[in-house]
Amino acid sequence: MRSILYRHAIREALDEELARDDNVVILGEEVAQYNGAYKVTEGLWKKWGDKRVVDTPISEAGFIGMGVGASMLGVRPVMELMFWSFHSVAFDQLVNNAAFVRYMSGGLIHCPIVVRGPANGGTNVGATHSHTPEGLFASFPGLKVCSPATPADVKGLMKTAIRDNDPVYVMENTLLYGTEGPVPDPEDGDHLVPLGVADVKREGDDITLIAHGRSVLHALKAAEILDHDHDIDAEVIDLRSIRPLDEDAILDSVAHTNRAVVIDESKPFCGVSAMICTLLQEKAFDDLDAPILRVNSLDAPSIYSPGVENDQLPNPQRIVDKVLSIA
Amino acid sequence: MRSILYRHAIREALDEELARDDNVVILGEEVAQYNGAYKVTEGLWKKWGDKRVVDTPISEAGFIGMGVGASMLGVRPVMELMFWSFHSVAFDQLVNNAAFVRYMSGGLIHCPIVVRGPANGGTNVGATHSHTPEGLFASFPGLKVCSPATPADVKGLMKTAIRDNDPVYVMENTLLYGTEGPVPDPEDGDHLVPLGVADVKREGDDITLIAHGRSVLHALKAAEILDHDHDIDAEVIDLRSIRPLDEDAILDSVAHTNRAVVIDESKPFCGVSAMICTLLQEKAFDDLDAPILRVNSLDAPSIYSPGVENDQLPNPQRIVDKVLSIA
Amino acid sequence: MPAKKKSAAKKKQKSSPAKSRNEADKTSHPGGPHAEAEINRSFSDEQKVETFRTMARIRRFEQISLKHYNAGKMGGFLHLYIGQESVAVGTISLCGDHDHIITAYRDHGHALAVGMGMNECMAELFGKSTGCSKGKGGSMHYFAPDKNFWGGHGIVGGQTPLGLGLAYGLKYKDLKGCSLTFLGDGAINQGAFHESLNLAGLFDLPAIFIIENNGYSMGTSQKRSSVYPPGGLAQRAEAYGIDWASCMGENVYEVRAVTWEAMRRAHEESRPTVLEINTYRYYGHSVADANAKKYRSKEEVEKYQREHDPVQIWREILIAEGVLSEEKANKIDQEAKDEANAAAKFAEESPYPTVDDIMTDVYEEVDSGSEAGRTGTHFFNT
Amino acid sequence: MPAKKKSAAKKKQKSSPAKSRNEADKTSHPGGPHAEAEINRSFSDEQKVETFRTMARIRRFEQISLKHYNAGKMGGFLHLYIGQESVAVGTISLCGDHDHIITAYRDHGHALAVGMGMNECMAELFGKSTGCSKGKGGSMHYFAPDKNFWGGHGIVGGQTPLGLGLAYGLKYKDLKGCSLTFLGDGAINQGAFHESLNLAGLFDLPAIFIIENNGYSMGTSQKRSSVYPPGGLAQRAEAYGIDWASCMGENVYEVRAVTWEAMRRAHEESRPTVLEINTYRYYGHSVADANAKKYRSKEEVEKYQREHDPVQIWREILIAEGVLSEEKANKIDQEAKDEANAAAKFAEESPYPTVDDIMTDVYEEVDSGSEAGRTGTHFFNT
Ligand SMILES: Cc1ncc(C[n+]2csc(CCOP(=O)(O)OP(=O)(O)O)c2C)c(N)n1
Ligand SMILES: Cc1ncc(C[n+]2csc(CCOP(=O)(O)OP(=O)(O)O)c2C)c(N)n1
Ligand SMILES: [Mg+2]
Ligand SMILES: [Mg+2]
Repeated sequence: MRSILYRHAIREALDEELARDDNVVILGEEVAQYNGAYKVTEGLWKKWGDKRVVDTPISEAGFIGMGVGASMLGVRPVMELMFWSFHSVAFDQLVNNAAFVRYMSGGLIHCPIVVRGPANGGTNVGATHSHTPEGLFASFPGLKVCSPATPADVKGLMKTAIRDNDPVYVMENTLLYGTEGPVPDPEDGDHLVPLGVADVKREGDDITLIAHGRSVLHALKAAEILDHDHDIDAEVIDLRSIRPLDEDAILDSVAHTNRAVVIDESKPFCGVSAMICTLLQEKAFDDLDAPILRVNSLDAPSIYSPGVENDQLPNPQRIVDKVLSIA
Repeated sequence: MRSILYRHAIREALDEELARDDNVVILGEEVAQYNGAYKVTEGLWKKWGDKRVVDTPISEAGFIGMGVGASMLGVRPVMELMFWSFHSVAFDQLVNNAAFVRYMSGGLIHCPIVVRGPANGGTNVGATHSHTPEGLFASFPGLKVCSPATPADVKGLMKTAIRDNDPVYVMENTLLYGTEGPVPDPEDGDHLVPLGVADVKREGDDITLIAHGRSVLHALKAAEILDHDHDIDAEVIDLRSIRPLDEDAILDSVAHTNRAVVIDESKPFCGVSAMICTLLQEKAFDDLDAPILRVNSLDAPSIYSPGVENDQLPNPQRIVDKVLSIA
Repeated sequence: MPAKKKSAAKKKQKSSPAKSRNEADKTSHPGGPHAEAEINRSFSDEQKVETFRTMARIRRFEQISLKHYNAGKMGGFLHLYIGQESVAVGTISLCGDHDHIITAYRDHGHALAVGMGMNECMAELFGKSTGCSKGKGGSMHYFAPDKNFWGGHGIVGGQTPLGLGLAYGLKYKDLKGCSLTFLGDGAINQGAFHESLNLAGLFDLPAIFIIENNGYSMGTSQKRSSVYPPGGLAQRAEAYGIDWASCMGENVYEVRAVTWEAMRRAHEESRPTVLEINTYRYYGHSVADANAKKYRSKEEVEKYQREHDPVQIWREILIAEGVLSEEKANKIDQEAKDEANAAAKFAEESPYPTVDDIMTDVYEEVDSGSEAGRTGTHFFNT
Repeated sequence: MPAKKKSAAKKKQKSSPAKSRNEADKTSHPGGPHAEAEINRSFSDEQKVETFRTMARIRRFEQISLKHYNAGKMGGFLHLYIGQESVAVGTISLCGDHDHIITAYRDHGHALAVGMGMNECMAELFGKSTGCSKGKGGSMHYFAPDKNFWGGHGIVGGQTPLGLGLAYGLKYKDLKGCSLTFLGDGAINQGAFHESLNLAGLFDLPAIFIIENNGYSMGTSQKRSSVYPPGGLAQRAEAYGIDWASCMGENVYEVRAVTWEAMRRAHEESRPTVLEINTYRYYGHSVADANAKKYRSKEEVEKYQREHDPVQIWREILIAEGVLSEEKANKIDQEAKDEANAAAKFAEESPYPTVDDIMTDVYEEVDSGSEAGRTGTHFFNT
């Protein structure tokens, strides 16, 4: 299979969906003429023109709300947040209007909007620019959230998100944009990854590592070290979607391994990792031979310093240490 | 001890702090001339005048940010959000500026702001007006959050919050404003309740019910039913503060009862309840004789209908049922 | 709905200064000078009477709601539209197939003006499953997308980007229409509104923002919440190179004439407008507004009711024009009252949603049982 | 800092149209007409030279930062202030004890202008514990509250309510001062800014909002991001009854004269002002701006540098005035360069924060070991 970059996998997804459905429109800051702050939309404006790929001013509340309104009329906006961190200035539109309009209208209205962009730390941009809000948004019923780790997954999930009739928030990662991986050729048919299906990225018998986004790569690396240095055979589950969540995949794995560590770049108070622990202790209580442990970012605002930011984030060594403490 | 209303306990706290410190100023929509949408600030404008009690336009981002800025200069603003639900339009100021300015300045600046207002469902005001964001804010390091259930606690915590040098978000409850309870007489000295100290509202041996805010009242009611009808002796822990969190109180109780149910009006995905379960399974793994179960609001946007909204929320019967399933 | 006619374009149209009823009486047409506007000359007698009927129906609907609210039949808030009827009815009377409406929580008037039924509206207030939103939205959240009505929104100013998006959608789909986005005089100080104005001006969107200036946001008079240019709240539009106008809202002709200029601009030039329509609410901010009688004087309210009541003014105009008779007007009013009472009965007798109903209408994909709706866990009830 | 003198009040002062260097040369004073403004007549020779020194230091600081950024010594973003030096330096040269400054992420110029040292600033870029924010904030988050400098803020527009709050705090504490809140031409379309303007006007706050219009927000030219009145971006202030002015930013005298009017209004009348100061950035939006050469032509950049370079203009003015000599200017520049290089060395040799340091400076009460900081669990590391 051909191998392409994560960023190009997204672009390919957008390009294919622009071609498939006239209602799809890309909007965001610098997505058109500038080709995207992270070059995700490179070439799309040139190819699709002013109508389909649209630059916006720095008015996230205004343009995301505009997208929600347009989506109610059947337009299918795919909105880029240059960073998901900028959700904070558009929060009302994201959590009240997009999430609730269907419910409050008794199902009369649907809101097929996609909001996408990077959500991660690790690039030394400090606390305001390093939010990882996947758990935050997943806590609002009405929203769907996914956080793909590989080029194939991001392409397949992006296309699914665009076709979904509910609001879907896709959390990418600037540190993944440049990573490469196999992605099916478009000529072999539409590559779609369903929301709500986790992926076993590595099979193993001794412990389950549960992760999403870039943490999946750390988990895989940790699994290698555990195998090589400690003879521990870890299974790595990539959640891919946060909501809907593939509970079965998690429970099945832990039923087999009886131990789990959750890796989640978010801060430890609440967040996805807390949700997974809660689920497991409730639904797999008797399967568990040890407490589920977590590897999160250290519980402080994200530090700038390139000298230590990596120590604040999950990394393979922290995962290995955590596993060894319960395995 | 004299008994006063929850709303009056808050007013008394504000009044006393206005008297104690010239830097304390109350700001918010309708807090002055109108006496507060929920009459919490009744009489304060008349008593303290235009400088100390200030009406603002409907510009939550603007005036909360203004409060943050003023607090950096040493003013101690106590800002009312008419509903905490309106956090969504001020989110950036609440989670970036208030929470992070101290960190990003390497500790040079502090931000002694209090934001207060009601955060609850149960009053048939629908999805946009029924947010319970205590877990959401507690997930941001830099913030402190409390959610008092009784008149004495709300008075004591409010006064502590105002004196605290970090941002403190106090979540009240419109359904508690009219509840009455004993509150120490001001003549007997300052009544302060520290942040980070939970309160055992009922002692018991068989199971621990962990709650905050109005859910504490449901838990107490459920404990009575359990005692009376099922001979189960439940301990009720009122968290009071969400962050800082009194982990010891929770762990001590569960070490004794070996079982717990968490009651939290927030939605079940993430939220405070998931955090408590996560803590317990990690730190009290061997103490637990059964999974920790949760009673949350049903996982949909908050419904309007007065006919069924109460069924969406935690209530004593739902707690009893949950307890019986594991006790 | 009237056939659309083009009227002469005026770039920055400021309506003539407020006229009280007495002044209006002095002009030649009993409906005042705006009655002669082209859009009003093509306003058929039948349509005029229907307009009166809608206003009477709103008034009666609100009165009957109030009665039942006070009897404890509803929860939450009830924001009455009484006093403002001519604004929703006058503006919406101009709407064609591709004109769309969105407003805030004070939405009953707009709902009835777009043609929603009293039964579904009243049942929504009672929180019944027969309500327009199945009892899920309540008073603040009426919707009727089939009638181009997109809510009913509770967060002040939060609907303004949505209204902008409706205009965006129309333009995107190459439809000749516009969006009418209603907001209050207090709502203009929300950031989202400002962002929407810049976007509307920048993208040349057919978006009309109608500030219903009823003088107060809750207990705060307009002067205590906003600073604004000499021309009033709508003049803020100049900051975004957007056309604007302001007018008195008590006379349907005036509301229509001024709004039509904006609609024409939207339809023909795909350009936005900000309108300020001055009006007044007779009751408190919501029925729960305990201070309704404190922040403004009884005299102020009564003077307005006496001199500016929109239902009465329209009634008198139509009678003076010979389009309506006293008897016919009374009959329409009686019918409106009967209809509202019947709606209350309907609402009362309708069932509440069930507990299971709480969990539907969250995800379209789940409700429709699509493949996407069946994959993974969408809900986390424990 | 200059002694404050009252200058004549002009209500709505619009600066004379942009003058290029050549035009300015034609006026009698070598510094152009604004050199004759009262506030500039009381500007001592020594202060003028110091102003030049600060501008030269900013330029050199930025150049040396760029070099080390490109050498991989820093992380994240680096938004250079080169080209805009006269704006921060000119405005801040007017500040007294109770005047406070806050800006966005392009903050190095303001930081040096308020008197922060190159060492702490450079070390912050390197992420070292000797940085002004101990390496926690980085390039976008410089702070020096002891110098009335409140950041350095990364979220576009997010600092504007904080600046408003500084003005609120000054007024609350009865101090005769003002806040200078800097923002970009792209930032004016954030809702929080609009809310801040209404509040500033309504509450009569001594808040000055300075739009540094450098023509672009990232790759978007000003015309593609904003619609605005004929008078320019600052004229949006009229929507809030706020005074405004706009001017060219290349000449320190002009910047000072126009800003001083606003400061006087703030100090004497406790009224806000919006200023638009036209300027230009020579480099990309940040150093990571790969397209810096695509959205504007090389000619555009070079023409500006040739005709409007603020450091060069000020240098020539001071030489023409006889306040500075070529030699002295060169020496100052060389010193600035040496200082910046020394700062880079200092930064390079300084230690990074430790992993433990990550957890400090979150809660004041925890850091200070107060009772409140010891009660309950503040952090949840697992
Ligand atoms: C963001 C937000 N802040 C505050 C409120 C509470 N609130 C509801 S209506 C209202 C007053 C709005 O006044 P105005 O815009 O003039 O509309 P009117 O009620 O007069 O129709 C307020 C403060 C809210 N719903 N949303
Ligand atoms: C709310 C928000 N949206 C987007 C960004 C990303 N961003 C950072 S700077 C910038 C451009 C700002 O331009 P301008 O305000 O003109 O300031 P300048 O960079 O020219 O100084 C953008 C889009 C951000 N930091 N915050
Ligand atoms: Mg109003
Ligand atoms: Mg700019």
